[in-house]
Amino acid sequence: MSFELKSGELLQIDGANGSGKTTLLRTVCGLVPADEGNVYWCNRPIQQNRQGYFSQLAFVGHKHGIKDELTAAENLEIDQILAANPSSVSVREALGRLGIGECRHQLCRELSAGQRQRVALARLLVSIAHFWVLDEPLTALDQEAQRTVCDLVGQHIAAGGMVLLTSHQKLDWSGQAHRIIKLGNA
Amino acid sequence: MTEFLYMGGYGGYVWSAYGLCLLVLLANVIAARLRNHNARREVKKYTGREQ
Amino acid sequence: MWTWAHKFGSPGYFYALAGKVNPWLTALYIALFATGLYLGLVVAPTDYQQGDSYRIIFVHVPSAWMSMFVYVVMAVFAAIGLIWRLKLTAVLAKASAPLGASFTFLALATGSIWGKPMWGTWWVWDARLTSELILLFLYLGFMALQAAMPDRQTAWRAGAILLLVGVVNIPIIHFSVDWWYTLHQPATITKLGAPSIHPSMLVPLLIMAVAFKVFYLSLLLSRARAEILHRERRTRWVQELARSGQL
Amino acid sequence: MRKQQTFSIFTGILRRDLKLAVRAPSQWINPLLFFLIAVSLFPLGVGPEQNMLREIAPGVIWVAALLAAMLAQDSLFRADFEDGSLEQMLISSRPMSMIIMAKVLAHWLVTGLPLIVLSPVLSILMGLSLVGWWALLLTLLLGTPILSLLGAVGAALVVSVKRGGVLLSLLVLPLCIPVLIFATAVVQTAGVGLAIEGQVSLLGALLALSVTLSPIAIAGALRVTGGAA
Repeated sequence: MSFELKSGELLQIDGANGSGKTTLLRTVCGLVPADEGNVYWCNRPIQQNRQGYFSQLAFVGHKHGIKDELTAAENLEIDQILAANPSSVSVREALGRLGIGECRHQLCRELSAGQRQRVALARLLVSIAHFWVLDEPLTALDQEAQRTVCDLVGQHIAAGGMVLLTSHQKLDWSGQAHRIIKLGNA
Repeated sequence: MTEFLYMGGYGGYVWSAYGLCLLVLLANVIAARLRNHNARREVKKYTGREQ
Repeated sequence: MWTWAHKFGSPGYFYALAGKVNPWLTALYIALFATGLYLGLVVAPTDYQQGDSYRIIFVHVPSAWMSMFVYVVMAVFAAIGLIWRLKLTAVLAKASAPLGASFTFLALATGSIWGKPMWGTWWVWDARLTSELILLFLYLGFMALQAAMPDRQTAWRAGAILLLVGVVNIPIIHFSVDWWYTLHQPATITKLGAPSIHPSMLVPLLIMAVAFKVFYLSLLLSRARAEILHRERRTRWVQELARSGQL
Repeated sequence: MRKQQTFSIFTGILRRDLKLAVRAPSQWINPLLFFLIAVSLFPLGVGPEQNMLREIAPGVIWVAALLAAMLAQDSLFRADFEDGSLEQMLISSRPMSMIIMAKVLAHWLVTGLPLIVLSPVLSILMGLSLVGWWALLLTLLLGTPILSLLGAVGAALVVSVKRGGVLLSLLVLPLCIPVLIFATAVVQTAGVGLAIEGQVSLLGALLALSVTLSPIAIAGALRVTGGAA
C-alpha cells in the first residue's frame, strides 16, 4: 500500500472493521512505527523531520484526548499550548463554531459523546495545522453537526490544507478533490 | 576415590554446589533443545497446511 | 560496515551460520569444562586456610562474572536495537535473559553454599552477594516486562530502554551496596574473599570462565535460532527449509 | 517568541496537572494513607519498645515512602494514555522533556511533598529525636524527587500494560536502592550525632543525575509505549 496526499486534497479511507484503518492513521501520525516502509513529509521520513512534521499535524482519534475533569474551555487551552502555531481563533469562538459554545464551562465528564467529539474537533480550529488526520470524525454527531464538520473540512481543503480521514458515511465533501481508498482485509 | 569424594570434610558443600550447577546448565540446554523442537514442529505443521 | 551488518543481520543468514557453528561450540565448551573441572578438582592443591571448600570458587566466580557480562551484552544489544533498529538484537537479547538469570542464580546459590562452612549461615548480606541479588531482580524485571506486553516490537523497545537504564544504574547500585556493607560491617565476618590466587588455582579458574562464555554463546545461538524459526515461520525462506527437509 | 513558548508549555502542563490532581484527589491521597498505615504497622509488629523503634525508624519510614511512591507513580501517565491526551502530547511538536518535567514536578508536589509534611507525625510515632527528624526531612526533600523521576521511567514503560502497577514496582524498586541506602544512613548517622555532609552530598549527586538523565529515558519510553492503541 502506498499513497500520496497533496495540498488541497481530501483522502477518505474506507474498509470493514478491523481492516487496519485506525492503525494506518496512527502510523501516518508517527504514533506507531511502520513494520515496513516509511511515512514521508515533504519527501523526508518523519523520523528525521519530527519537528517540521508535527508542527503541521492535527489529529483527532477514537480516544478524543479530552480530560474528563477539565471543562471544555480548559481542554482547548491545553490544545492551544500544545499547538506549534496557535491560530487567532479564541477558545470561545472555536467552541461556538462547533455549536457547543454554551457548555464552555461544563466538565467534559457531563458532556455527551457527540459534544465531546465536538470539543475534540474544535482543536482543529485552535491551531493552524496544514495536515488534518481524523479518525471517524462523523460518528456520534447529529445531522446538523455533521454538516458543520463537512463545511469545516471543505474550507480547510479550499484554503490549501490536506485531510486524511476514515468514515463509513458516503458524504459528498462539497465537490473537493476527493479520493477514496478501500482497505481490504488482506 | 573416596578421598576425592570426601573433599577434606567439605564434600557435601562442594558436590552440592557443582551438582546445582550441572542441574541449572543442563536445564538451560534442555530448554533450548525443546524450544527448537517446538519451533520446528510448528513450522512443519504450518507448511503442511499451506500445501 | 553497514552492508556487513545488514547481511549478517538478516535472520536467514544468521540462522544458517549459527546452525553451522553451534556443534563446534558445544564440543568446545564440553572440552573446556572437562579440563577446567579436572584441573580444579583434582590437580589444584588444598587451600591451607579453607581446606577443600574453596573449590566452589571454580563455579561461583565464573558464574558471577557471567551474570554481569550477559547483562552488559544485553545492554549493548539494546543500544544497537534502538539506534539502528536491527531486528536480530531483539531475538539475541530475549534469548540471553534466561541465561543471564540462570548465571546470577548460580552465583547466588554457590555463593551461599560456599559461605555456609565459613560463616555457619546460608545467607550473609555480603556486598557481592547483595549486588548479585539485585542483579537477579533486574533480570526478572526485564523478563517480566517482556512477558507483560503482547506486542513484540513495543515489548522489545521498552525492554531495551529498561536495559539501558539498568546498565547505567548497576555501577551506582554496586557502589552504594559496597558502601552500605562497609558502613554496617561487623568486624568479625571477612568478605567472601578468594584465597590468595596460586597459579595452579588461577589456571582452572580462567579455563572455567572461558568454558562458561562458550557455553553462553552456544546456548544463545540455539535459543536465538528457535526464536527466529518461531518469528519467521510464515516467511518464504522458512517454508523452503521445511519443504527441503532441512528442519 | 520561542523561549517564551517553551516556558509557557511547562507552566501550562504544570497548572493542568495540578488542577487535575485537585479535582481527583483520591489518586494521591490514597498513597499517603498507605504510607501512614504502613509505618504505624511496624510498632505493632516489632513491639512498642522505644529504643528498638528509634533504631529501625529511618529504615521503616524510608521503605514505606518507597512503596507509597511506587503506588502513586502508576497514575502519572496512565490516565493521559487512556483518554488519548498522551497522544496529543506525543504528536505535538513541543519538547517532550519539558512536558515530562512539568508532569513529574506536578506529581511530586502532590505525592512527595505531603510525605515531607507528614514526616514530623511519623518521627513522633517512631520516637525519632529532633535531630533525627531534621535529617529525615532533609533526606525526604532530596530523595522523594529521585523516586518520582525513577518511578516516572517505570510508569512510562508500563503505561500500556493493563494492571501495570505491580510490574512498575518490580522494575523501579531495584533502581531506588541507592537512595534508600544513603537516605537511611543520613538519618542514622544524624541520630548518633555524627556529621552527615558526606552522605547528603551523595544523595544530592543522585538527585542531579536523575534530574538530568531520566527525562531522556522517559521521553524515549513514552515514544515507544505511548503510541499503542
